[in-house]
Amino acid sequence: MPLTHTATEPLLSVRGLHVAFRMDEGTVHAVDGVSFDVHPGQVVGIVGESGCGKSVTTRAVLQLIDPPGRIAGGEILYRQGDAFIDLARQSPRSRLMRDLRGADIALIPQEPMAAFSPVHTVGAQIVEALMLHERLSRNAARDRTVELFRDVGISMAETRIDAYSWQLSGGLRQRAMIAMALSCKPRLLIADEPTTAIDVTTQAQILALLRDLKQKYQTAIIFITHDLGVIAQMANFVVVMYLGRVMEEGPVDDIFHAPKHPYTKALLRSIPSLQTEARTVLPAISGTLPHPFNRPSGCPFHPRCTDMVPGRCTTLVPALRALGPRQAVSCFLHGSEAEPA
Amino acid sequence: MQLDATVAAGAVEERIAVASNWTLIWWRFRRHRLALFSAGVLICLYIVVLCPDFFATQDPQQTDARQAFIPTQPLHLFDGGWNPWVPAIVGKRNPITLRMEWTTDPSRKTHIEFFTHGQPYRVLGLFTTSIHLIGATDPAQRIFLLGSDRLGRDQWSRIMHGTQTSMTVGLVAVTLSVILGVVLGGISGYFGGIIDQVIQRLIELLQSVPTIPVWLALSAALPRDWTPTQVFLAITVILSLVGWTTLGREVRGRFLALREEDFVLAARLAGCGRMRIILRHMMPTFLSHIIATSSLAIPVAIISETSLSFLGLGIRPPAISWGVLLQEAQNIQTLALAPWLLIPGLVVIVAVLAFNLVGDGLRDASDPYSH
Amino acid sequence: MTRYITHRLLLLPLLLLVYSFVIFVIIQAPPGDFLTSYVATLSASGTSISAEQIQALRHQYGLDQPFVVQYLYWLRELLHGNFGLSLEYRRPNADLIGEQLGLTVALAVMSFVLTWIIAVPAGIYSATHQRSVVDHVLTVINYIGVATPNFMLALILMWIAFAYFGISITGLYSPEYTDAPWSMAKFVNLLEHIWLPALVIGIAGTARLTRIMRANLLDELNKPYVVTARAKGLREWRLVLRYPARLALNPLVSTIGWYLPQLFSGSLIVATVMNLPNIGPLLLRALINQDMYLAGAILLIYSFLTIVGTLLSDIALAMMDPRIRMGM
Amino acid sequence: MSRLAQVAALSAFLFAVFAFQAGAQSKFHEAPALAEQVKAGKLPPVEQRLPEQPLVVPVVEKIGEYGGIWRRAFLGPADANNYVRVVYDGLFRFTPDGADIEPKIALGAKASADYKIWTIQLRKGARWSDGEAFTVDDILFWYSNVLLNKDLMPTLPSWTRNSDGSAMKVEKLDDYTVQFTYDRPATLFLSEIANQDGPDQTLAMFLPAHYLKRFHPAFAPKDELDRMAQAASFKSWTELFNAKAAPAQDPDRPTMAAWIPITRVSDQVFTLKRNPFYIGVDKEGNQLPYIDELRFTYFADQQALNLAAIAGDFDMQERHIQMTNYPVLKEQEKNGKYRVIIWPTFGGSDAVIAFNSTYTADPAIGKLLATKEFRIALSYAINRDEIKESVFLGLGEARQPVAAPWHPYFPGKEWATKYTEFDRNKANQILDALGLIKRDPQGIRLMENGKPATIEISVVPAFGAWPDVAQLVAKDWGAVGIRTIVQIRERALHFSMRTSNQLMTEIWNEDTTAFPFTGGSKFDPRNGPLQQLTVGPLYYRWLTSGGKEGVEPPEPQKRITQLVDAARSTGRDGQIKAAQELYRIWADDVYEIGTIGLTPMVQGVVVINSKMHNVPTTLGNDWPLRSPGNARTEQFFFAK
Repeated sequence: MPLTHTATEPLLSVRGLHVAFRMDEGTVHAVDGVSFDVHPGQVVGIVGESGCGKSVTTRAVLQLIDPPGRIAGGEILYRQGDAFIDLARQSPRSRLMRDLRGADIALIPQEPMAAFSPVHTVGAQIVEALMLHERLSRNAARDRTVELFRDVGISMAETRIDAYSWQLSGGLRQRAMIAMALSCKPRLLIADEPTTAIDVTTQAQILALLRDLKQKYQTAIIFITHDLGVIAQMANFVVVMYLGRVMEEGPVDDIFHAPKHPYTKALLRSIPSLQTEARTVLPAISGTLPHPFNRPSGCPFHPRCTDMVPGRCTTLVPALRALGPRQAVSCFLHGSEAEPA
Repeated sequence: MQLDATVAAGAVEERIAVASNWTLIWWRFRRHRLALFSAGVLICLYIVVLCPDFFATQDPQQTDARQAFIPTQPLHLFDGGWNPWVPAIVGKRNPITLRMEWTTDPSRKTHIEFFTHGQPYRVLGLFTTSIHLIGATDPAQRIFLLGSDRLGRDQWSRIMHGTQTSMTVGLVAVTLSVILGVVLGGISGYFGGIIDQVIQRLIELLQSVPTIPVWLALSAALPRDWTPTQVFLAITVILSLVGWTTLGREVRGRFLALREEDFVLAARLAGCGRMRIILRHMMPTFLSHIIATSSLAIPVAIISETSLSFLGLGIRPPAISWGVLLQEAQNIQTLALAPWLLIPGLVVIVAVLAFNLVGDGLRDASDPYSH
Repeated sequence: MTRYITHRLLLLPLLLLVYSFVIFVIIQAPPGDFLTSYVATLSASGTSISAEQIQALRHQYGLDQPFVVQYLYWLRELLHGNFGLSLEYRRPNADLIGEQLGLTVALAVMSFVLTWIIAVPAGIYSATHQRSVVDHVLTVINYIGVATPNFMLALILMWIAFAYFGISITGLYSPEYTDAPWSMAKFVNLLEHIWLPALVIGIAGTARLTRIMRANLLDELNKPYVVTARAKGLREWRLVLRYPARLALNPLVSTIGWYLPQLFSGSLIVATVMNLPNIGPLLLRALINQDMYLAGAILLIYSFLTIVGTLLSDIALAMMDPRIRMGM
Repeated sequence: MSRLAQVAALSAFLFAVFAFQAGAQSKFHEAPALAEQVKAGKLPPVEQRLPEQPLVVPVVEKIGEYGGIWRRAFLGPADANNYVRVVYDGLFRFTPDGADIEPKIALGAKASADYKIWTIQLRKGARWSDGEAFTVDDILFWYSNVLLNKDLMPTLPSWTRNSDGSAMKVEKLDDYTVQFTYDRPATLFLSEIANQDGPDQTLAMFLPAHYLKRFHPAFAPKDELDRMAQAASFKSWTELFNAKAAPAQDPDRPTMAAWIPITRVSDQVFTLKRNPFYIGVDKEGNQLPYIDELRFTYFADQQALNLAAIAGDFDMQERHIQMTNYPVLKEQEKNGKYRVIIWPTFGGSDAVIAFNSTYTADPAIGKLLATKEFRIALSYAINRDEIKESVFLGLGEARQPVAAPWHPYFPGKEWATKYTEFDRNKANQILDALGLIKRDPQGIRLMENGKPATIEISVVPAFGAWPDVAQLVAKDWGAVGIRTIVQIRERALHFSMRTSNQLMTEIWNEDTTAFPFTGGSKFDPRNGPLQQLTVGPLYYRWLTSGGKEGVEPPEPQKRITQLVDAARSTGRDGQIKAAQELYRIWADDVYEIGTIGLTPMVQGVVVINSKMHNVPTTLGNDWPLRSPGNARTEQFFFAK
């Protein structure tokens, strides 16, 4: 049941995505029926605690899931011209995927430190992408890279491109990473917690930069984070995930001002805001995230849910239900149907 | 179905939550079926080490000129029902080539028994028994399951005794070099500075001196009146003297890395003594690693022993080791007459293989970052 | 980095001095001297040399001098760039070593090349196709390769060649070429013979190297930069070769220096078993016969090459890895 | 040995007459390669290269054909005797059966009636391999400048000594006649001369004076010599001279042998080519040798050498061939295109257990070792049949280390087989009678000091299957209550322990049994622990220090020294009598326990290319005979 939230055709439409990891101990359903759309020029924020499957979802889009994981079901529809291609059906090593990666869909990974090869200069790694997708000569690619560096606000760009990643500060590294991601003017940018590993001041600068660049390059962004504050600043549309399932999704205002799902509410309660009085203890979500092998029956959130209805919530899995034109939630409290077992 | 999996998973999780590091290692190790199987092989070999006489069919030094170069005698278990036997053989010297030639005598069978009485022996120096795993029904009859060598000694029994020597050499040598390596490497890595420099140069010196001449010199310098057994022990010590350097380096590296880690710092701030920090805090973090490395070092020691004995520089007859047995096979001409004398080589390969597989399995299992 | 290298080079003479003493102690450690073992050798055919003659020879060779005097004599000669005279061969040690050097190096280079051109691709394939049939097969071969003492392998191959083909595969040439001058035919003959010993010597190394390459590459393949590179849209094999394989090679490169002394010493046991004209057997023989200046010369060169090899390894590693280069 | 000497002189005379006739009647022939050089003017014609009276060498089967390369193997420079044995470059040589001595480079020899003066006749017109004349001066050069030079010869070899220890006199009678004068009867002179061919890297008794003078301080300026020595890394001129005088080390050094080295013994391939001036011809006047070239290929390992032999890589090789390989060699005869024959050794025993009668490290053991009855008991305890079957392929016979039955020195069957029957009861009885009655729980007899009787056999793995013998013997001795430990030792270690009186017993062979009076005979306790096994290093010290040090040897040992002295100055019959008595003492007192003898263990398994001819099927095989040199290798040839 695809949800439509705007009149425009989506750039990417994820439909009922399942990603499973088959391990010796059993199969882990890291992503379990996730659906959302990304429209051109829009920022979709995916939030959730670590291990909720947000990164895996975006890796699935790029077909970058390492064995033993694999896409077990669902569709990843990506629009090219007027047609949609189902990326879920493409072979990870296919020509099509390789052409998309870096050129159409780019990735800003989580840890800029480890995301660059330590034995190649940062510039060389960007030049490589340019030469590959834009068919530029080495010199032209180098000139482009210097430009890109300036664009992302790296001073002394000419010398910095010959630096190794470990010679750069965290902020510069992330800027360089952004430069690389944007090098081929992608239509979709996947930013996987781009600010987690860097300090707060730099974080703000990076977010500002991303916003500017989004305007400049007209790029759609999937923004993954566990930080609702960042989502508030960046996203147009929010997807809240828990244990591989979408709990709630909707425009950023609806999510922040009219959260429906108990999990969303709990998440929101846990962020400090200006309204919160100083020195109050922030309410944490009770309980711990269960082990992936130990997925609770019924609604995955029920063991930690304050509003849990014994019986129904503990045995049946609620399906995602559209509440309005753009907001949807999967919770029995909000009228979700039970998913077929 | 979903429900079942959930229940099972729940049980798994409960166990993981309470599992100690060692239990975790064991669980991970258990998953390597080859490693597990190899561990079984090693256990069998070490059972042989404990009491080779039980497995031997006869005295490994018993010679008989008229039973030289007997080929392997295949073991048959059934003879119209359970009645194990080996074919009887007759041999005579070829008058032209002077070679002992053996043929099976189809009219006769040598019947054998399990848990039979044979030559008495002492078990671990504790008590005397004469029960052997396998032996001819008629104790006067010799059987040669793996053939005999040029002096008519039973290769099967010799391999059992060789196993005792070679496996012990490997184990003892590695234990000693682990102790040396951990102590010196630990000191080097923990204290750093001049001590570290001195130990590091010592390691470099030891590593750059080729082993063979050191070996020659040391084994020649051993007291002359030592018996083969004493020489054997000394050689074990020498092997470990040469072998500790690699481990020493590794331990040092680990110590250097760990020294900077938060918990060591915390322990020091909390006023723990150095020794206590080393023993209580640092050691456990890489004990499993050391065990894995050691199990990979044992085969190296075994191959060293084999090679040196093969060159005639290591353990010497009448002591029996795999290397000594292989010395018989050094002679291509003997091999042409008696290819079964290569069997000890197979045993070496199996043992080394098993150690390597177990070592790799342990290493993978003990690495907390493995997936 | 230049400073670092200079520093290490300056340390070299001092290290060599220490080594020369250690070596001299080692070769002098066994009881008796060259003449004792010489008499023993002659005894095989009923010697007629008398105790007085032996004493005279001992004096002539300077073997009756105290240990320290002998060492200082040796050291003095070494400082004059003279490796001395072989007691057994009665010829300058430098000549003897020089004669064997060519083939020793040829054989070692051959086995080195075989090792690397087999091991690195095999390791890469194994790692990138983890748990495939080929990976399992390669792993089994590797384990067996590591587990088989190479003299065993030599013996088995020699025995097979002999038992089934009736040929002896010892030596590096057919007999007719052994002392023939160099020619195309002799070179071809050498190539026909050299690959087998090269393989025998290299096989354990190949197995070990494949295993290390596979393990290293598996580690590297899980690093985030591989994902980044993949997300760039690089072709898989190009990506593997350019990024993780390059990094996985680094630890191996650091062992390259260890090959240098091996190039020189040859594989002692295999060379002896297979009768290869090699420095290995020359050393073994010198040690057993207590031809101490020859053994000393070989060991000293060996130590020298070990030190230089370690240095070269460090330099190679620095060239491969900018993190180390910059850190120096 | 007077008969020998007379025979030698007589045969020399006969040969000379015969050779003279041969030379006068027929033209000589030569190898095609040489004929070409003659045609090219590089060599004088064959008639001028041969002496007036060439050595006429009888052929074993037939007159040979020229050509071919004789492929052999050697184990490096220490194996220089391999070369010495093949070329046997002596003035005289032993005949193939080893019973006689015949002239080779020399024309003949004659002794005075009292054997104090020996005259050697050289061949007129004989030439060194570089074409220079070979005359008495070459012997005098050796005498004056080598033998009497203290730097080169610090001590005189015993055969050159007068009874007072001074050197015998050597005088030139004319260019081709030289006279040796002793102050004692030198009855063994010819036997010694037949071994003065430069063995064991010593110098031969005739040297190319024209070549070596430039390396000798009597003829060359000292500073020039020092410069040459230093350039070759030698410390002194003596080292230089020794190197230059050894044919195997210096290809430029002319020799008289049938083949001359063109590379060195320290090379990978030690190559010799025919000597165009060799003095020998066959009875049809063909100059020898038949074979063009001799090629010794270096093997680092004896096993590899044997494998190559099995594969048929050698044309005639007996040295380093292990007897245990006989079956494989025999089975591969067809494939390898060779034949295998056996030359049993002259030696009386191929594995003897020698006892150190003066062992002092443990007095209780030492006392046992010195007790004759103890040794007798241990001799009875050995199951020789088992040793014969498993170590010697069933070849040879159980015997004590005395001369072979076909040899004049044979002391009689009674002594040859004395104490050799396997009789454990008898052994036990004797041991009981010695007071070794009490036993420990393992059944080991306790000595008078209460310790278990433990004997060590030291054995060197290099030369035979001796470690196997040792293990078999150890088992047998254990069975009569004497614990026996086998110590397999490196050669050098074993020898230094032997010299320092640390060995209890050892296993060696008795390979020069037929030569108890010449060379470094192992029976003479005065030859010391270098040659003589562990019979009693302290006896040696007593005998050589004039009774000041060491232990006084018992009567039988003293008697042996008297017998040796007597034999050196008595005639053939006296020597035979002395030898027989010596062997009876030897067997009676069991200084050594013989096990198996008269096998081909020591270089007695011969691999011969099917195409090679004139190799005798039986041969006296022993080191003093220089076998295969005494087979007259120059007449070996390849059939086309």
